[in-house]
Amino acid sequence: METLFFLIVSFVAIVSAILVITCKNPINSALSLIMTFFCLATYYVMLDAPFVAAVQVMVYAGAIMVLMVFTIMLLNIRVDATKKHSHKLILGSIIGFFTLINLVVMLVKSRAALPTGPYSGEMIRKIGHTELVGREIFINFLLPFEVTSILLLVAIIGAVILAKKKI
Amino acid sequence: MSNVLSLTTFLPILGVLLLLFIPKDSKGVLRNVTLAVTVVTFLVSLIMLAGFQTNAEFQFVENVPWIAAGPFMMRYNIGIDGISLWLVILTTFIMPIAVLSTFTAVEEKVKEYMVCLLLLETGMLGAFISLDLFLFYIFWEVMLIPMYFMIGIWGGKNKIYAAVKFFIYTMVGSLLMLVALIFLYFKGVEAGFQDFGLLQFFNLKLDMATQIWLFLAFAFAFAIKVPMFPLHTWLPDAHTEAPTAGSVILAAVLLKMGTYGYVRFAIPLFPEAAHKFAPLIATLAVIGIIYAALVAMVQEDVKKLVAYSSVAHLGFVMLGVFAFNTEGITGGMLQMLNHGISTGALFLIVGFIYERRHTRLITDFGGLSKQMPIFATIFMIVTFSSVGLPGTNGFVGEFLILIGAFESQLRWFTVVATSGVILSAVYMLWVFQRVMFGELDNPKNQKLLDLNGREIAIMVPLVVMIFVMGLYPKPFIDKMDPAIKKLVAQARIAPVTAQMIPAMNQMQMPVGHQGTGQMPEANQGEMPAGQPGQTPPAVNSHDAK
Amino acid sequence: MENLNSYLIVSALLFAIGTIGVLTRKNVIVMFMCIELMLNAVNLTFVAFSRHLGNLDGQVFVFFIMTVAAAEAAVGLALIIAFFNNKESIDVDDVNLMKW
Amino acid sequence: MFDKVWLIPLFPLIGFLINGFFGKKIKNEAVIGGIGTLMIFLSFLVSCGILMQMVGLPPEQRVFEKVLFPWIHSGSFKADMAFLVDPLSVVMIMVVTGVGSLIHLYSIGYMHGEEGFYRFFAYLNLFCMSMLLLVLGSNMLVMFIGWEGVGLCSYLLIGYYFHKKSAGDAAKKAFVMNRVGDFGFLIGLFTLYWWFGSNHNIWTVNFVEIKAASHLLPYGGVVTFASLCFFLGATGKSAQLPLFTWLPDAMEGPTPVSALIHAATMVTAGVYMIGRMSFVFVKSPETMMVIAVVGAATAIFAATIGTAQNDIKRVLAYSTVSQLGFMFLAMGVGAFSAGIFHLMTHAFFKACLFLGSGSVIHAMHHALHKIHSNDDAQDMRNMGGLKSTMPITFLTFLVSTIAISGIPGFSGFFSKDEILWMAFANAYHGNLNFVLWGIGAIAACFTAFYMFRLVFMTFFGECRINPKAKGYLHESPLVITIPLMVLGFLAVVGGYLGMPKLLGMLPNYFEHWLEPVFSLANEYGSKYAHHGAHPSHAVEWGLMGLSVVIALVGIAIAFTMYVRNTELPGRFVASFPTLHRAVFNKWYIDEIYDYIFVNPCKAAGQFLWKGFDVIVVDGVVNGVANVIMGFSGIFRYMQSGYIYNYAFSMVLGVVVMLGYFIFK
Repeated sequence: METLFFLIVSFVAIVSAILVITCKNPINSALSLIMTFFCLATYYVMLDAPFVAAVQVMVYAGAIMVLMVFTIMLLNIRVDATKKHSHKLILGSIIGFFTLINLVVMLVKSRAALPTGPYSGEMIRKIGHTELVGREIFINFLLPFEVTSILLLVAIIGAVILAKKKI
Repeated sequence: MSNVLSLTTFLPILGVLLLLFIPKDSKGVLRNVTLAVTVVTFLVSLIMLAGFQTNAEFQFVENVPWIAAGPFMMRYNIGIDGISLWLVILTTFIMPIAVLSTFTAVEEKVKEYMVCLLLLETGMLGAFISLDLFLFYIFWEVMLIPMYFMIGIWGGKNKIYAAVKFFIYTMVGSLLMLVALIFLYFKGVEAGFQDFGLLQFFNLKLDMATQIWLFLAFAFAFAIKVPMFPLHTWLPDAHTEAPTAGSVILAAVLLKMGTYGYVRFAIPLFPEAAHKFAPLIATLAVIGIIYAALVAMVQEDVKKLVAYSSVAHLGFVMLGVFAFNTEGITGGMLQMLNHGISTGALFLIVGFIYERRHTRLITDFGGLSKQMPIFATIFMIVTFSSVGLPGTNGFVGEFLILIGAFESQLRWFTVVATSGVILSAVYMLWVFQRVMFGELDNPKNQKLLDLNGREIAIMVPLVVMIFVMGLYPKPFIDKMDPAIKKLVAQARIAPVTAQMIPAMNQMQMPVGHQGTGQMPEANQGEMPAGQPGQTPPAVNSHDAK
Repeated sequence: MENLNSYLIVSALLFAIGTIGVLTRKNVIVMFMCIELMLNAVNLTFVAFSRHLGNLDGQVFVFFIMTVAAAEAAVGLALIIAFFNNKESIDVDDVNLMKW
Repeated sequence: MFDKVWLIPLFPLIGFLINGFFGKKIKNEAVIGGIGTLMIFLSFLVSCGILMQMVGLPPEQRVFEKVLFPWIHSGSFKADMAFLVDPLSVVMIMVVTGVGSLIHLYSIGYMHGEEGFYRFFAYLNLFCMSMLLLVLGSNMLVMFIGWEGVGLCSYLLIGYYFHKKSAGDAAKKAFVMNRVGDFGFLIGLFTLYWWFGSNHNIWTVNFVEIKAASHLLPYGGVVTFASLCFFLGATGKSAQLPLFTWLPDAMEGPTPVSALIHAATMVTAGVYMIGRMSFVFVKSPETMMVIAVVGAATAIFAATIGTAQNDIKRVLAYSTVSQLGFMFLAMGVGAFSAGIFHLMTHAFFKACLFLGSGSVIHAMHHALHKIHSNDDAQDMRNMGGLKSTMPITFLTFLVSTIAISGIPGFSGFFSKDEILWMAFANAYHGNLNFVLWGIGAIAACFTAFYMFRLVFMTFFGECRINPKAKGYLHESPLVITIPLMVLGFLAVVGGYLGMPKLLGMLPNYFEHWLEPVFSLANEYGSKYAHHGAHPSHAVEWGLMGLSVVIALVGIAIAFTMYVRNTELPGRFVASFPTLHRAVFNKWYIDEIYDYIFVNPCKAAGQFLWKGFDVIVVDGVVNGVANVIMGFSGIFRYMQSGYIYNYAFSMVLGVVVMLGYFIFK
C-alpha cells in the first residue's frame, strides 16, 4: 500500500514537472510547478520530515510561486512568441537525457552509507520533528543560520535597487 | 662613498618624485628640473669614475638580500668593472644632451615625457651595473616600458605599429633569456649556490650540451637587441617613429645593451659554446655590415638611413667581441662608446632639420651648407666620425676591431668586413652631399635659420668627445684593459698548448710584449699562397672539445 | 517505506526535467521555474538521505537551500523586471549584451 | 733640430684652427692668406733646418724617431703618435712645404674675391698638415691618419664650389675611390701585423721595427698578398690604372688645389709609401712585376686620353696620371731613388704647369666675366695667342713644358731618362724590360706631343677668344707670377741634383742621399734579380739619345698639327672618328665602372631593402601576427552573448565530466 501511494505521487510529480516545461502559457507552467511542490511536500511527510514539508509548502508554494505569478501578471506576458529555436529543443533534451542517465547510474552504483545518525524514524515521531530540527539548527548550525539571514537582507536590498526605476 | 653606484642609478627616480609635484602646464620648470637631475646624475657618475681603480675586480659592490620567494633567492647585488664603467658614463653623459634636445621638440604631455626619460635612465643604469642575473633581467624589462611609451605616444605617423613591434621583438627575446636564467639558477643550486649572483656562475663548469642551449637562449635575446642581421627590422621603424630624444637614447645606449649582454653574460658564462658559435655570429655580423650598408644607400628617409648605419656599426662591434682577444674586445667596447656618440649626434642633427622642416626625406633638402654653415661643419665632423676617419673616435674602435678580428680565426670575415668601410663612406657621403651640397633651390630651405645657442650647446660636448677619443683614447683603454684581459682569460677555452716562440731576433723587443705574455690564439692562417714560416700548432677552436 | 533508491530516481528525473526546461525554454520566467524545480529535486535527495542516514543535517541544509532559493528568486525577478523595463521583452535571446 | 720635427705638422694645424674658427670674422683676405702662407712657410723653414742638420750627419746616423704620445695601446697592439726623420721623409717634407708655400702665396691672388676665402685656406692648411703627417709618420697608423686626412681634404677642396652638383659628385667620387685604396692599405697592414705577430711574436706596425725584422719575411707567399694590398692602396691614392678616374673629375676644384693636391703632393703618396716600405715590396717579385706593368700601362693609357682633351686642366690631369705611371714603373723595376727623384722634379714642373694654366684661366675668366659671356674659361678652343698678352706666364709655362717633355738640360730629362734607363738596365723581370722601356718611350713621345699641343693651342696662333673680351686680357698680378717664376726656375735647376752618373759632370747627389734608405731593398732585390750582362755605357748613351729623339719627334708632330696648318687635327679626327670619340670619352672607363660597380650596388641595395627587409623579414613577423589574429577570430564566436549558449556549455561541461568519472 505504501509503495502504491508512493508511485501515484511520483507519477503526479513527474507529469506536473513535464507540464512545467512543455506548456505554452507561463501561468499553466507556474501552476503545474506548484503541483510538483505539493507532491514533494508529501514525499517529505513520507520521509518523516513533516516540518520540512510544512516549510516547503509555505516557502516555495506560498512565497516564491506567488512572487512568480505576480511577476507574470505584472509583465502580462502573452503566450510565448512563436519563434522556436528548434536546434535548442533537440540539443537541450539530449543534454537533459544524458544528465538523467549520469545521475541515475551514479545514484544506483553508489552504495549508500550505513545509518549512523541517532535520529531513527520513530524517535522523530515521538519527540516531534520540529523540535529536533530546531535544536539541530540552533546548536550546530547557528553561524550558517545567521549568515543566511544576512544573505536574505542583501537579496532584499538588491531586489529593491534593481527593480526600481530611479532611486 | 661605497653606495655611489646606487645613488647614480636611483637619482633619476628621485627626480621623478620631484617632477610629480610640479604642475603639468609649467613646461619650462619641468624641463629645467629634469635637465638639472640628469646633470647631477652625470656629476655623481664622474665622482664614481674618479674613484674607480684600474683593476679587474668589480668595484663599488653592494650586496644586500632582496627577495626570498620559494626556491629563489635574489640579492640586490650591483657593481661595475672596466667594461661597464664606460657604458654607465656614456649613459649619464648622453641623458642631459637628450633632455636638452627635447626643449622644443615635445610640446604636449611634457611631464609624462620627462618622467619616461628619467625612468629610462634608471632602467639603463640598473642593467649595466647589476651583477645579479635576476636583477639584470628586471632592469632589462624596466628599460622597455618607458621606451615603448615614448615611441607609442610621442612618435611619428604609425607609431603604434613601431612601438608594438619594438616591444614584442625585445620581449620575445627576453622571455627566452628568462627561461635560460632560471635553468641556470637551478643548475647553480645543484652546485650549491644560493642566489643569482653572477660571479659564482663564472666558475660553474657546464657540459657542452647545456652550454649550447643556454648560450643560444642568451644569444638570441641579445641578438635582437644588438640588432643582428635577421632580427633588425624593428630598428628602422622604431627610429623613424621615435621622437628625437627617444631615438638618440635608443641608438646611444639601448643598442649597447645587446653587445654588453654578450660581453658580460653570454661569453664568460658559456665560453665553449661561444667559441663554437663564433663563426656563425661572425657571419651574421659581416652580413649585417654589408647588408645594412647596401640598404642604407638607397634609403629616402634620413633617419632610416642612420638607423641602418647603426646596424652596420654594431655588426662591427659583434665581429670585434667574437674575436676573443684583447684588441678585438677593446675595439668592440670603444666602438660601442663611439657609436653612442656619433650616431647620437647624427640623430640630433636629423632632429634639428626635422624640427625646422618637419620632413625627413632627403629630396626635400639640398644646399643647406650655405644657409646653415655652423650646422654644416658639425654635420660634416659627425659624418666623418661615423665613417671612421682617422683622428676621429670612429677610426680607433673600428681599427682595433678589424686588427683584433684579423688576428683571431675570423680572418676572412675581417677582409669582407673591411669592405664595409668603403660602403659606409659611400652612403654617408652621399646623404651628406644630397642634404648639404647642391643648389639652394627649395624656397622653404632658404628661410632655414642656423643652429641657435641651445643646439650648439648640445653638439659641442659630442664633437669634443669625438676628437678627444679619436686623438687620445689611452685613458679609456687603460681603464677597461684589466677587465678585458680577465674576460679574455675566461673566454679562452683550451690552455694554449703552443710553447712560446723562441725566435727572439736581435731587434729590441717592443716593450710590453713579454710583460703581458698574453698570447692570442695563434691560428693557422690559410693565406692564399700557403705559408712556409714555422707556425706553432694551431689551437683550432672548431674541433669540439 | 520505500527504500532510498526510488526517491533518488524521482529526484534525478525531476532534476533532468528541470535541466531540459532551462535549456529549451525561451521565456526567462519559465527558466526560472525550472531552476526552482532543480533545486527542489536536490532538496528531495537531501531529505531522503537524511532520513536514510538518520541525522538531521540534511534537513537543516534543506532550509538553507530554501533561503538561497528565495533570495535568488527575489533578485532574479527584480532583474527580469529591470530587464523588461528597457528591453520590452523577456525573451532570452535578447539578453545578448554579456560579451566582450 | 731633429726633435723639433713635430713643429712641421703643428704649424699648418694652427693655421687651420685660426682660419677655420676665426676666418669668418677676420674677413680681410690679405690677413687670412697671410696666416695660411706664413704657417706653411714656417714649416718649410723648420724642414730646411732639419735638412741642414741631416746633411751634416754621416749617412748611417740619418734616422731619428720622435715619439709624441702613446696613441692606441691595447693588448699586444702598440701605436704611438711618432714621427720618423730620414733622408726619404726629408725630401718629401721639403717638396711638400716648399711647393705648398708657393701655392699658398699663389692662392691669395687666385682666390681673390671668392666668398669662401677663409674656408679655402683653412682646408689648404689642413691638407698640408695631413700630408706632412703622412710623410713623417713613423708607423703605418700615423701614415694612415695622413693617408685618410689627405683624402678628406681633397674631398673638401674638390667640393669647394659646393653649390655646383658636379663638384659635389667629383668630391664624393674622389673620396670613395680613395677609400677603396684605403681598404687595400688596411688589409695589407693587418696581414703584415698578423704575420709578424703570430710567427715571430713581433707585434708592431712601426717601420723601423719592421725594417729590422724584414729579413724574416719569406720571398713571395704572404708578402705578395700584403704588398699587393698595399699596392691597391697606392693605386687608389695615386690614381693608377684601376682607380684613376677620380683624378680628372677632381679638376672641379680650384686650380691651386689641383696644383698642390693633384699634382705635387697627395698623388705622390702612393709612390712615397712604396718607397717607405721598399724592403717589403722588393721581397715579392710578383708584386714588383705588377707595379711595373701597371705603371707602364697607366703611363701609356693616360697619355693617349690626354691627347684628345680640350679642357686645359684635364690635359694636365691626364699628364699627371701618366707621369705617376712613370714613377710606379721606376718603383716596379727597383729604381726607388729614380722614382722619388722623378716625383720631386715632377712636383716642380707640374705645379708650375698647373699654376700657369690657373693664371691663364684666371685671366680668361676675368675677361669673359667682364662681357658676361659664359664661355668655358678652361676650354683651349677659345684661347690662343696669349703669348703676347701674358709673357711671364707663357715663359714659365714653356720652360716647364720643355722640362716635362724630357729635353736635355732640363729636370724632366734627367729624371725621366733615368727611369727609362733603369727600366731597361735593372733585369728584375727578365726580358720584360725591353717591353717596359718601349712602352715608356712611347708614353714619353705622347707626353711631348700633348704638352706642346697644349702650349701651341693656348699661347700660339691667333686669339680665338670672344672678340669683345680680347681687350680685358692682361697678365696676372705679381702675387701669381712670382710662384710661377720660382717654380719655373726649380723646374730647370731641379734636374741637376740627380745627374745620372753617365754624364758625370755632377755626382748623383740625390741617389747618394737616398742610398741608406733603399740599401736594404736593393740588397734583397739583388738576390732574385738574375744577373744578365749589365748593359755597357754605349747602350746607355744610345738609349739616352733615342729618348731625346723621340721627344723631339713628339714636339714636331705637335708643331705641324697645331701651328703650321691648324686644320690637320680636324682631318685627323674625321679619318678616325670612333677612335677619337673613344679617346675623348676616356675609353668609357667611367661608364664601365658605373655599369660594373655603382649600379649593381644600388640595385642590390634596393632589392635587399624592398625585397628582403620588407617582404621577407617583416612578412614573417606580420605573418605570425596575422595567424594569431585569425585564431582569435575563431574563438570570438564562443562568446556570443546569448545566455543559453553559456548555460548550454556549462551543463555540457558538467555532463562530460560526470560521465568521465562515472564510466572511467
